[in-house]
Amino acid sequence: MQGRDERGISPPIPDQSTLREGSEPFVVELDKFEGPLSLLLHLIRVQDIDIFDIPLARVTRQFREAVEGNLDQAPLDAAGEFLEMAATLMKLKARMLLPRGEPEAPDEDPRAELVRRLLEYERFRQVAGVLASQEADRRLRFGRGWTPPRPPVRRERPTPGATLGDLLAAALGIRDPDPPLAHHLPRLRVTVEQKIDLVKDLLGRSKRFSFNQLVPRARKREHVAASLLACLELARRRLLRLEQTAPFGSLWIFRRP
Amino acid sequence: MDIPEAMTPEQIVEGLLFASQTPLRVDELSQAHESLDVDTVHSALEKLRKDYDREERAFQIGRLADGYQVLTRPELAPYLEKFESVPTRRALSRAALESLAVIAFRQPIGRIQLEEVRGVSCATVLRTLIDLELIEVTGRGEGLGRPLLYGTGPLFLEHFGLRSLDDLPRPEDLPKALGGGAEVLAEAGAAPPD
Amino acid sequence: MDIPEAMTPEQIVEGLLFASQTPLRVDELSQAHESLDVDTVHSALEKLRKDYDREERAFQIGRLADGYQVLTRPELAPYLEKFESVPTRRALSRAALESLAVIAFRQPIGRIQLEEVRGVSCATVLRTLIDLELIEVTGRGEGLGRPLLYGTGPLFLEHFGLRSLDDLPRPEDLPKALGGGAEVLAEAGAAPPD
Repeated sequence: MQGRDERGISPPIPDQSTLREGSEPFVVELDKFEGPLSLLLHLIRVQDIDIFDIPLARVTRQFREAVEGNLDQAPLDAAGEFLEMAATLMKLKARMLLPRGEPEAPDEDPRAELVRRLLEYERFRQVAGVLASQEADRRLRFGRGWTPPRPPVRRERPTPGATLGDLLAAALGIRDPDPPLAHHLPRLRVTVEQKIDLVKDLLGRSKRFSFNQLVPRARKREHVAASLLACLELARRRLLRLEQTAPFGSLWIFRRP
Repeated sequence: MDIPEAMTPEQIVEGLLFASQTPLRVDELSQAHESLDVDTVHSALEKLRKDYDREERAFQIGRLADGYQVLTRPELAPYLEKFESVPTRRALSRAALESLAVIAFRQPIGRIQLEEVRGVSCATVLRTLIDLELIEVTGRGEGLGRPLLYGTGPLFLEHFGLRSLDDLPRPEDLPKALGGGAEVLAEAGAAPPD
Repeated sequence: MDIPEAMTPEQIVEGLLFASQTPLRVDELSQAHESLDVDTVHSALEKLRKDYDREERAFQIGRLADGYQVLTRPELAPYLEKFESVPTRRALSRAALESLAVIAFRQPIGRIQLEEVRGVSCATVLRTLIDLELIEVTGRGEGLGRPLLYGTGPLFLEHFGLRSLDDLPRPEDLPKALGGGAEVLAEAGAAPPD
C-alpha cells in the first residue's frame, strides 16, 4: 500500500475523496487509507454518521465491500489488518442483536470500545495534520549549507564509539533497494580507448596539464567519465600521475618519467 | 592566538550562528568568549534579528528547539529548491507523521501500544523514524521480552520547526470531531500540506 | 508555487550562497530565475560584498575555485575554535554507521547515490561524518550544482584500526548495494558478524 511507504518518505499524500458517495456500493481504493481505522472513520465521516450511534449493519457491509474488492492488491499483512477489523465489526454486529443483560452482552454498548479507539485515532490524526503543516513550513526555510574552512584545530575528537564490527554489521545489514534501481547508463558515444589515445597524445606534448583541458566544460558527462576512466587506467599503467593541490581544485595530470 | 578586541558581541554571535549547521542555545553561544553572558547574547540576537529585517536579508534568525539558527526566508524556497547543492528536506509519509504524533504524546511507548492506536503494523515506520533521529529508544518496558520503548529523538523539534512540544495541540484538548464530515478529515492531515 | 515578485536579485543570490553546500559559479547562480543574467548576478555579488563590509557583518563573500560563497571572517576563527572545544559527545547513530559503510565500499559516492542505497535523506548524517573526519569530500560530480562526492576521511582507518582499505571485506562478500553479487546476498545478510 503506498500510503504506508516503507521508508517513511513521502508518497503523494492520498486524496481521500476517492470514495464516491450516493451510489452503493461505495468505490473505495484501499491503498488510499492508512489502515482499517482510517477507512472506518472515513465511512463514518463521509456519510455524516453519528459516531456514538454507528449503524453497524450498514457500515460493516460497506467496510467488507471495500476490503473484499481490494484484497488482491493489498500486501498480505495490510490485508490482514483490514480483515481483522471486518471480523471485529461482524462480531459487534452479532452482539448488538443479543438482548442486553445476557452474559455475553454486558450493559455497556458493545460499540463503546470501537468508538473510543476511533476518536483517539482521529485526534492523533489531527495532531499529525498539525505536524504536516509545521513540516511544510519548516521545509521552506534552509539552513546554512556550508561550514567555512577554518584553520585546522587539533582538538580532542569525540569518539564515535563504534567498532569495526559495528561498521561491518551495518554494512551487512544494508538492504538492497527494492525495486532494483533502474540505472540509466549513458550509452558511450566516446570510448575510453579514444580518450586514452587523447591523453597519451597530450602527455607526449606537455609534461603536465589539467583535467579541464581534457574535458572542456561544455562536454557531456560521458566525455568526463571516459576521460576520467582513461586517466585512471593510465595511472594504473604508471604512465601518469594524478594530483589535486587543493580541495575542489583542478585535477592535474603529470607525465611519469 | 590573541582574541582581537574588535569583534563585537553581535559579530561573535552572528559568526557562530553562521558557522553552525544546527541550532545553538543561548548558554552555548555565551561560552564563545568571556565577554558574552546570557543577557549580552540575548540582546545580540535581538539586534541581529532587527538588522536582518531592516536590511531585508535573505535569511532570518529562527528559533528551533531550545536554540537559534539562521534560516533563509520561506519566500526564497522556490529558487533554492532548483539547486541540487542545496540540501532539501523530504516530507514524511502520513504513516510516519501519525506515528510521531502518537509517540510525541504517549512517550515512552512500545511498538504494540502504538499499533493499537493506529490499527496497523508499525515496525518499518519505527525503523525509519529512528534512522532519521526523529525518535529514539528511551528504555525498556516490563513484561515478556522487555519491549523497547520509544520517545521523540534529537531532531524531532528541529524537523518540525518547533520550540517545544507545547507548540503542538495536545490530543486531549482537540475537540471531538463530532459529525464533522469531510472537512474535518481534510484538516486532520488528509490533505497535502500546501 | 508561484515565484514571488518581491525577491530582489541580491536576495536570491544571497539566499543561494547561504544555503548551498558548494561554492556557486556566476552562471549557476543566474539559473535560479529568468530575471537573473550574468551581469545582474555580478552586480548583486558586488552589492552584497559592500553591504557586508559596511555593516561589519561576521561574514564575507568569498571566492573559492571558480565560485562564490559566504564565509565567516577570518578574525572570528579564534571564537569558533574556542567554541568547537565545547565537548559535544555523541555516539555514532546506526544511520551514520550505515552511511559510513556505504561510503567506505562505494567511494567516491554522491549524496544522491547514497540516499538511493539507504532510502532516506542523508544530509545530516553526512555532516556529522565530515565533522568527525570519518569521511571527506573527495571531488565533485557533474551537473547543476556539481554535487560533492564523498570518500573515507583521514580518521577512518585510524578509528577502525585498519592499515588500509584493503583490510575491509571484499565487495563480493557484501550486499549487492555495496558492490557484491546477488548470490552471496542472502548468505551475507543472514548472519551479521558480532
